[in-house]
Amino acid sequence: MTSETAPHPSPAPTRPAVVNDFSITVGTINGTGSQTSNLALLRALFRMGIPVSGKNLFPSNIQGMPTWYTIRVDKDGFIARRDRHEIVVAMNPATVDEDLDKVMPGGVFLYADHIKPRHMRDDVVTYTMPARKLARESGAPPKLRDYVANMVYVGVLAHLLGIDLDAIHAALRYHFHGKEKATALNFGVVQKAAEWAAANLQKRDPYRVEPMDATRGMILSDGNSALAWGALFGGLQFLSWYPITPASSVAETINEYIPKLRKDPVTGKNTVASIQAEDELAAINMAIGAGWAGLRAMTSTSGPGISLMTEAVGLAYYAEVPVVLVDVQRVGPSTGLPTRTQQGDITFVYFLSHGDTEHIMLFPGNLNEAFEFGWRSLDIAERLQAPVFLMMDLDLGMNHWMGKPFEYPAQPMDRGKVLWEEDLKKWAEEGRRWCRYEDVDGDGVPYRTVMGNRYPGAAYFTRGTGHDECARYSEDPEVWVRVNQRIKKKYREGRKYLPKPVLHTMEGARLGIIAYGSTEPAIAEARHILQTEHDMPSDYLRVRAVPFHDEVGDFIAQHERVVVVEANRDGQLAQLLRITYPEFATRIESHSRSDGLPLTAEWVVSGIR
Amino acid sequence: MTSETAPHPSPAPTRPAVVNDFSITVGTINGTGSQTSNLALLRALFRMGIPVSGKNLFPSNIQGMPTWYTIRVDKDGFIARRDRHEIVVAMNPATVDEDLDKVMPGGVFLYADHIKPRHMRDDVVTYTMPARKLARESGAPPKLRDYVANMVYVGVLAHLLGIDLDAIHAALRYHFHGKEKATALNFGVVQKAAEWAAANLQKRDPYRVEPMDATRGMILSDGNSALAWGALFGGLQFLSWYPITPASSVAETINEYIPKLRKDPVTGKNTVASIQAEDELAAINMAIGAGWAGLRAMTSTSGPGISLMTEAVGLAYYAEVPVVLVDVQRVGPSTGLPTRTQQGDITFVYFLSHGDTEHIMLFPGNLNEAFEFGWRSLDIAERLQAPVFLMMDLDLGMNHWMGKPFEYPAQPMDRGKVLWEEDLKKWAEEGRRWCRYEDVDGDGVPYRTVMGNRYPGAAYFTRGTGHDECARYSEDPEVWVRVNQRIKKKYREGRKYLPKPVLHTMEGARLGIIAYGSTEPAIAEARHILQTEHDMPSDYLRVRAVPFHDEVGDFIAQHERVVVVEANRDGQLAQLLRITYPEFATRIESHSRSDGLPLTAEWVVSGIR
Amino acid sequence: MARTNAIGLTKADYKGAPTTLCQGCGHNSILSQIIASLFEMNVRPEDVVKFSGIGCSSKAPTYMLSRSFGFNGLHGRMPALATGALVADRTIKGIGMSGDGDTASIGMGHFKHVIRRNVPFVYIVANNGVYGLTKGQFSATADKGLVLKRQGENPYMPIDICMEALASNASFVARTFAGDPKQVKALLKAAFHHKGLAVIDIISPCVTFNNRPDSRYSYEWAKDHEAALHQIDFVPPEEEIWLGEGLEPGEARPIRLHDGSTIVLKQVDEDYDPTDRFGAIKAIEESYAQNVLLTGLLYIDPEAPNIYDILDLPDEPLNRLPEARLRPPAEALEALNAGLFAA
Amino acid sequence: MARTNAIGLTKADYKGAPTTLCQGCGHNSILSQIIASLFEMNVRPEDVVKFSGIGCSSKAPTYMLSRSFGFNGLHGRMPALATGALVADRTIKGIGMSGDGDTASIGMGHFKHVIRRNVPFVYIVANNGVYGLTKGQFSATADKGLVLKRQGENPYMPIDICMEALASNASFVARTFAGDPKQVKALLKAAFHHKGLAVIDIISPCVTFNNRPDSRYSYEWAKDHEAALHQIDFVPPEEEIWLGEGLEPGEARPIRLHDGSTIVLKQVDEDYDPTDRFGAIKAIEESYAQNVLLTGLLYIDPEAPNIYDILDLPDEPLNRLPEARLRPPAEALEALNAGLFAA
Ligand SMILES: Cc1ncc(C[n+]2csc(CCOP(=O)(O)OP(=O)(O)O)c2C)c(N)n1
Ligand SMILES: Cc1ncc(C[n+]2csc(CCOP(=O)(O)OP(=O)(O)O)c2C)c(N)n1
Ligand code: SF4
Ligand code: SF4
Ligand SMILES: [Mg+2]
Ligand SMILES: [Mg+2]
Repeated sequence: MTSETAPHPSPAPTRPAVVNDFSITVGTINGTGSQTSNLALLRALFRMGIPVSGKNLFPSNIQGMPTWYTIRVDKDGFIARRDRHEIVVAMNPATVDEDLDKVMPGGVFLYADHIKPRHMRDDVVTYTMPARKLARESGAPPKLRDYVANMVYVGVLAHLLGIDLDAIHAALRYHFHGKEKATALNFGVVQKAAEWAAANLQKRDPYRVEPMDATRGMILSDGNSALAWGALFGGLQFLSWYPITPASSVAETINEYIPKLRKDPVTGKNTVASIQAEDELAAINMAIGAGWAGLRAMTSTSGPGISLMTEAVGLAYYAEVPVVLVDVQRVGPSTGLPTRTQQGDITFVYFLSHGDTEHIMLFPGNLNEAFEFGWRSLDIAERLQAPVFLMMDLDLGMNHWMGKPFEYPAQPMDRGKVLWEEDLKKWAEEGRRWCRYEDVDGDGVPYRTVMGNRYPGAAYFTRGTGHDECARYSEDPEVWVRVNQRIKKKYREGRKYLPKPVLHTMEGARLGIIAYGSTEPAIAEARHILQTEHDMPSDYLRVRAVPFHDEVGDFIAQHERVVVVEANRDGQLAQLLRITYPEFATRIESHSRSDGLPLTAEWVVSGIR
Repeated sequence: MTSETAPHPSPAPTRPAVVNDFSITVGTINGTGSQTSNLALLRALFRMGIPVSGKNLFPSNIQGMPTWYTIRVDKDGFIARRDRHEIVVAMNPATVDEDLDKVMPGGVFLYADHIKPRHMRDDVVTYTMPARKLARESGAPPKLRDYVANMVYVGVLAHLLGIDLDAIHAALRYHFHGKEKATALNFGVVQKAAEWAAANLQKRDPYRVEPMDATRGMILSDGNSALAWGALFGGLQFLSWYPITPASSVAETINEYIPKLRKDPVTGKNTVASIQAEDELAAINMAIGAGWAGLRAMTSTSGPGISLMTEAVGLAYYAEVPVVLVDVQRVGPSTGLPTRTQQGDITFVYFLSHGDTEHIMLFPGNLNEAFEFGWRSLDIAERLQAPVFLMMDLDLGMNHWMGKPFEYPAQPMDRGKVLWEEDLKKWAEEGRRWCRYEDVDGDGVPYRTVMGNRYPGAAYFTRGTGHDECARYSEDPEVWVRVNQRIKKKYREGRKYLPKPVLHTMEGARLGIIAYGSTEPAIAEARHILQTEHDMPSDYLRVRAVPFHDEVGDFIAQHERVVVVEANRDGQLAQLLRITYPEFATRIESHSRSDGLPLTAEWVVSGIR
Repeated sequence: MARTNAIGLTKADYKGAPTTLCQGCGHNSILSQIIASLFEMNVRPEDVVKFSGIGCSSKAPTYMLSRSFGFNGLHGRMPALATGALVADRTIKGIGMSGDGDTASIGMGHFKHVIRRNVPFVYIVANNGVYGLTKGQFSATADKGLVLKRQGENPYMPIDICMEALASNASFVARTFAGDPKQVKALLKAAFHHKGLAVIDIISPCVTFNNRPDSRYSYEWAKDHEAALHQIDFVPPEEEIWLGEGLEPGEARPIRLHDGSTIVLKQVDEDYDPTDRFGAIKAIEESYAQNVLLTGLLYIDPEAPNIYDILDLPDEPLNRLPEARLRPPAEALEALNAGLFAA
Repeated sequence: MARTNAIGLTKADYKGAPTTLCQGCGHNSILSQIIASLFEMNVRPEDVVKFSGIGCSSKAPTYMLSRSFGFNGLHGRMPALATGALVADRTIKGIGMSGDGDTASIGMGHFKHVIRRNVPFVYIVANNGVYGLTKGQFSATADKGLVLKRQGENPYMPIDICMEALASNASFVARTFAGDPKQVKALLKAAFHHKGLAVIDIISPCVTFNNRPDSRYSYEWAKDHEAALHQIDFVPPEEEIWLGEGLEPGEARPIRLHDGSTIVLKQVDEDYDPTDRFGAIKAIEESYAQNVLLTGLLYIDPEAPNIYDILDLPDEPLNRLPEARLRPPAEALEALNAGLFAA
């Protein structure tokens, strides 16, 4: 790297252009509205047709603490988090030095001129910008100055990188729900900043963007919203929740959209009952009451909330009550890192509650699956009369992802084996006896009636204590064995209702990779690197549900080496795989890490090559 | 079987005598004091030097429901539960018919004459007894008649089987804490009943007892009491609890014995603080507060309570707070069978709480280990600064077992790495810096100070959120990884403080059996049967702690076939073994069953031979 | 032949499995009165749903109304369970049965919050000052100074269920005594017709663990110290209010409920206004000072909005709405997609 | 040079890590007053321990008293955590900091039961009517009808922390307002010296999510509507009580605490007796009717037995007892064994 002498030392501008292939990280102070600026950048790049992702690294705090936002721009569509930061923007005096250290050699460091870095680096290109001055000149009221100051870096980057100002304008208009005044104020600053940059900065770095056609027909959203909408289209009827990061926005989005999507076409009333509970114990017990009474019921929370729901989940398991539990995973154990991501609740949830249990988990891997599993989980819960865990995580739930427009549910609602008055009447006419927990069809799933069914004999008494096939109290040892073995069978047979794993193959692969959930982009990129740089083609099975389909065992059987990649400390899915497939236990290799950040492709590769 | 004609058809009395080798089952109504009669029988047999066990099969109810008590008498010392009932006593009109069905062919059926069986069997010896009449004649006040009526079968059996009346007298005196009046009243009935039997019954069955010398120096007690005493001798300082079957008697025994054992020799005040909490959430959080503040802290509960403690256990794990959780397991999931036994919380507890965790479990296998682990668990918790689960079960906890007199703790209390004022002073003089979570010794266990230490710098702030080695709040990814890997190391290295597995070998064994906890007697008997009847000598490793010692892996490595026997549906310990030893996953066979009853040797054999 | 009510049912139609509670347990008397009140009110068992937590009291629902749906849930969580279920069908009326352990210890938070939500069901606390099912530990309502076998002396002040309900703005608060079946029945009827949550604290002696005459929860003490605020009559919507022979209007206070039925309080203390929340608190305070067991309808707000008002649900049972009313049409999804930020 | 107190410490000795709460957050003012009160009372930070649950309010203890032990526990469980810890050392005084979400929702049961146990610590509810840390959802103390961004309108009646404390027989109940630092400080001092649990409900505005002037939890509303019951002075044990210049004895009410210190209430409403629990309830009721924020020491029972009395523990710290006083001697085990049923 050569370096100039003035005004800031920086590398020669003669390097070849780097187009649509870098990351921008912005360091700001939370509570200063930087999210607006960052989303404006993200959306504008996306609008330009370039694959992007945006990840917010925020503190467990409301105002005044450092926060970072990283946008990855990648022409090949690899949008996992990276540890490399080509372009770093510093808006926070408290972190300017560490922000500077973050820039990769040859990268760009852009900072506001009211900030004074303690040192300088001669291996990066440095620009300063008069953020406060331009904010002052914007005419924004003093209260909003910090906010609009963040628009300055948007404008400067627009100029430096070549981001389309119209796209930024569109992004802002979207952000402000079409409100002209706010849009104009902010866009004015962006424009001014871009003009200022054109007049005052000499481009000395190689990074720029160019329009592409790689995002056409796609949308940008976050996983929690997608899930919320999916649930509303799934006919959700009952939601109970207690606020917790990173799950709150599931419930808040549902609440926001009930008036828009779920006014009864007949009466104009709400067809979803949503209750903010006093705690998670209440939330799950309410949801169980609702599920039992025939409502499509859901509760949304994160790890600490699941922990509190433990006892009730055992009740739902054994009394066979349909209910969906959304677990937007954050870093545990304990309160841990409430604003960071992890796939850390897998073994915990699988064995949740005292006594013998094994639970159903669904792992959406992208925005569209978050939507789909949002409705499908309700079907599965009612079909199998069981608690179903929708295992989200903070990364998928709260960050912005690209996706296809959401697809209308492919099939009518599956309400499972519910008998109403007319059904019981028919059974009676056919001389069939109904008992709540009888395995009539041999699939382990009994028929149920729900509260309100007035047919003679429809009512039964539900309990978490021992009961026989006719729901009568029983302490009989044989009854206990029979009922619990039947439940076990229900879970085994019920796998067919769960989303199958997704297989991606490569020519000549002997290596198998198993992963799940939000690590999808890191795996995709890692496989590319393994193939192109290490000559290691791989097959990849993305697991989407536990208990495992037979395809998972087949996949392991077919590969000499199987690496299970996950974002937790202990290799939790690998543990479940070893239990399920003891015959392959030794070929299951675990590659796992939990540091609160989404996995990077580099790290995935490091454990495999 | 031949049969007589009158008065009751029954087998010929010419069969050879069966001495000290049968089971007696008594069917009564709960709330009628039959426990006194049953214990009198049990203790008298034990006093005669004959190996015995007594198991109470009681309903989840206070009064009026059927309850059974089974005493096994076995000259060879095999005292596991059996499905065979040689002698059945019926005192409950509601169950007389099923009680009669229970008697093995050739066995004895003894019933009170106010009870009318609907049918009779000609393959059993039947006797009736005038229980009510004798009770009436006893002079007992009407309120106590039902109670003393139960003494009648004690006297009749004493005559029929040859039970020493002095031994019964001693048993009653013990039961009534030496109270002469109660002893005399009850013993009077026993005597009268024995006399009546001598005068009126002709012995037609082969069963009898003879004094032996197999119990000399032994005591009879229940596991919960043993544990309670062990904890008190372990220097327990804090107990929080919430009533729940079958754990309540742990706390109630501790409370009863605080005045006897734990008055401060200096001040005469209590040195244990015992609090009945408002629920299990409070109980565990209190115990964590106490453990954190330097008290030897314990909370006792059963499965539903552990479920409610889930969140707090994660806090104790990650904030590294010593605390002992006693889990007297009953049948789950959910409320399940509250008065039946199970080893069903193994995988659940191991993975308890969201995020990456792995917990320490101790499995006492008999009375003396219940006592020993009662004190040792406090040492381990403080040594490893971690939650420790003392995995009891209803069978060991509430039933009567033979044992050796309790042994005084073999070593001084291990308070672990606690630094008081003088310690910190010394560190300071040596120029050593203390930080709460620093791995000074390379064993993963940091040093801690406790509340009240006034030395400058002794205080630190504890939290369940991310923290660094000096207990400072941290969201740094590397810090998270470092701290959690260090904790993992602590658990790995800490295994040396846990009770080692116990190995029993047999000449020429190729079969290995792994089991734990209260199944000990069934395994011992099963091994005997396997060897003598099936020519299958076996080695037996009784696991006493998780995480596993290396000896467990070695044992598996050394045996071609390893059967893991346990009292749950899913083979939970086998699952943990497969995770820990993937290289042997296929040779680990699981033989498990959960029906609420203690395992029988026959059933154990059935899955192995 | 057994007597039938106006809808042709006999009392047997309201029965459940045979009780397994102790003979003489107060909970059994409560069960009888629930059965009697529903029978007399001509309520179809099919229109009732039962909930409970864990305890002897919570086992009780098994022993009544076998033609009704029921859910015996978890210890302390009955209020939450009932809330979720009752939302499913507004045409069903709920009876929740809990104990003092279930409500005043582990369930305290839910008790407070179901009160805030005013979920329309009859919340019975079968209050015996003790944990029956776990064999006799102190509950949070036990008298200070009470001595129980194996437990020693209770050092804590008791929780008063009615006081707690009033503090949190309950819309119906009553106290009664299992040994006063007439009053229990009348209050149950009133509670059953109340628009919101009706809390009834029923002193229900545990004959096995807490029935010594010095205990406030014993039959003897309660009988000797009961002080009824009034005599209560319940008049269904279709009947005319009849204030009783020779009764001056001022001597009886009618309270009209949301569904047109009426509670008539007779022999009332002139000063006592059961719609005055603060007056109710005062009366409880004074009852302790006077060492009496104050019973009757302590407080009622017949019009407080209930959870159905708040959630704005259709009048029909939510659990019977067909897919067409639950799943928005394809156009709604198109609109949603169109509203997202697209490339 | 910074001013030192009688034990030679400066205010800085009472500080913690720099606050990360929002500028203007009421919780910051509370922190300042805790620091000031301990400084002025000459309490060594080493003799204090801090507890909290989860929330912005519960994060606050990090920002004071870095020389004190502290434990930031789980959401809603602070009372239980503090109970367990405080038993370990009677010579340490506890300060528990909680929020309205932490106490009135998830922690309601523990709040009630720590009151019953009368565990001696200062229980501060930093009450802002909202969930701050999770970004602005309604808490159980939020005004009915309050409209918040993204949350809509709150349909539920609020929980009143002081009313709840009184209903459950708390021995010290006060309400104050973070915008009235003098009163906050005086109440903190009194609470610190109280023998049992001292509940202080401090209205502590959340400037980010619930500070609109129409909210009872805003600075503006609270300032405009504060009605102080009295002026409070705290007099430590060693000082003489001085009733103030020209003050008639009847105009001031001294309340003697268990340790010899005294609370002096001045400018008192003649009729208001802070040792009359029922009067306190009445005053709260009336404050709502009058639409004022009633502040001051609402109720105190200076002599109610605390948990140390109840548990009968040694006066020395339990956590410093040596093995010889914890492990019974070998003879005790022999006696135990001898008492068992032996063969
Ligand atoms: C989570 C949990 N903890 C403890 C128990 C044990 N338990 C069963 S009933 C009961 C107390 C019931 O007391 P109360 O509600 O007063 O009912 P009562 O039996 O007196 O009618 C307890 C603690 C349980 N079932 N679940
Ligand atoms: C078990 C659990 N549930 C939910 C949360 C999320 N949570 C964190 S703070 C908080 C609310 C705090 O509100 P409050 O106590 O009023 O404190 P404030 O922030 O308003 O001061 C919640 C629900 C959590 N940490 N743990
Ligand atoms: S133990 Fe008490 S509460 Fe339980 S059934 Fe018997 S009398 Fe009733
Ligand atoms: S969000 Fe509200 S409660 Fe939290 S720190 Fe900011 S102002 Fe305070
Ligand atoms: Mg009770
Ligand atoms: Mg708050």
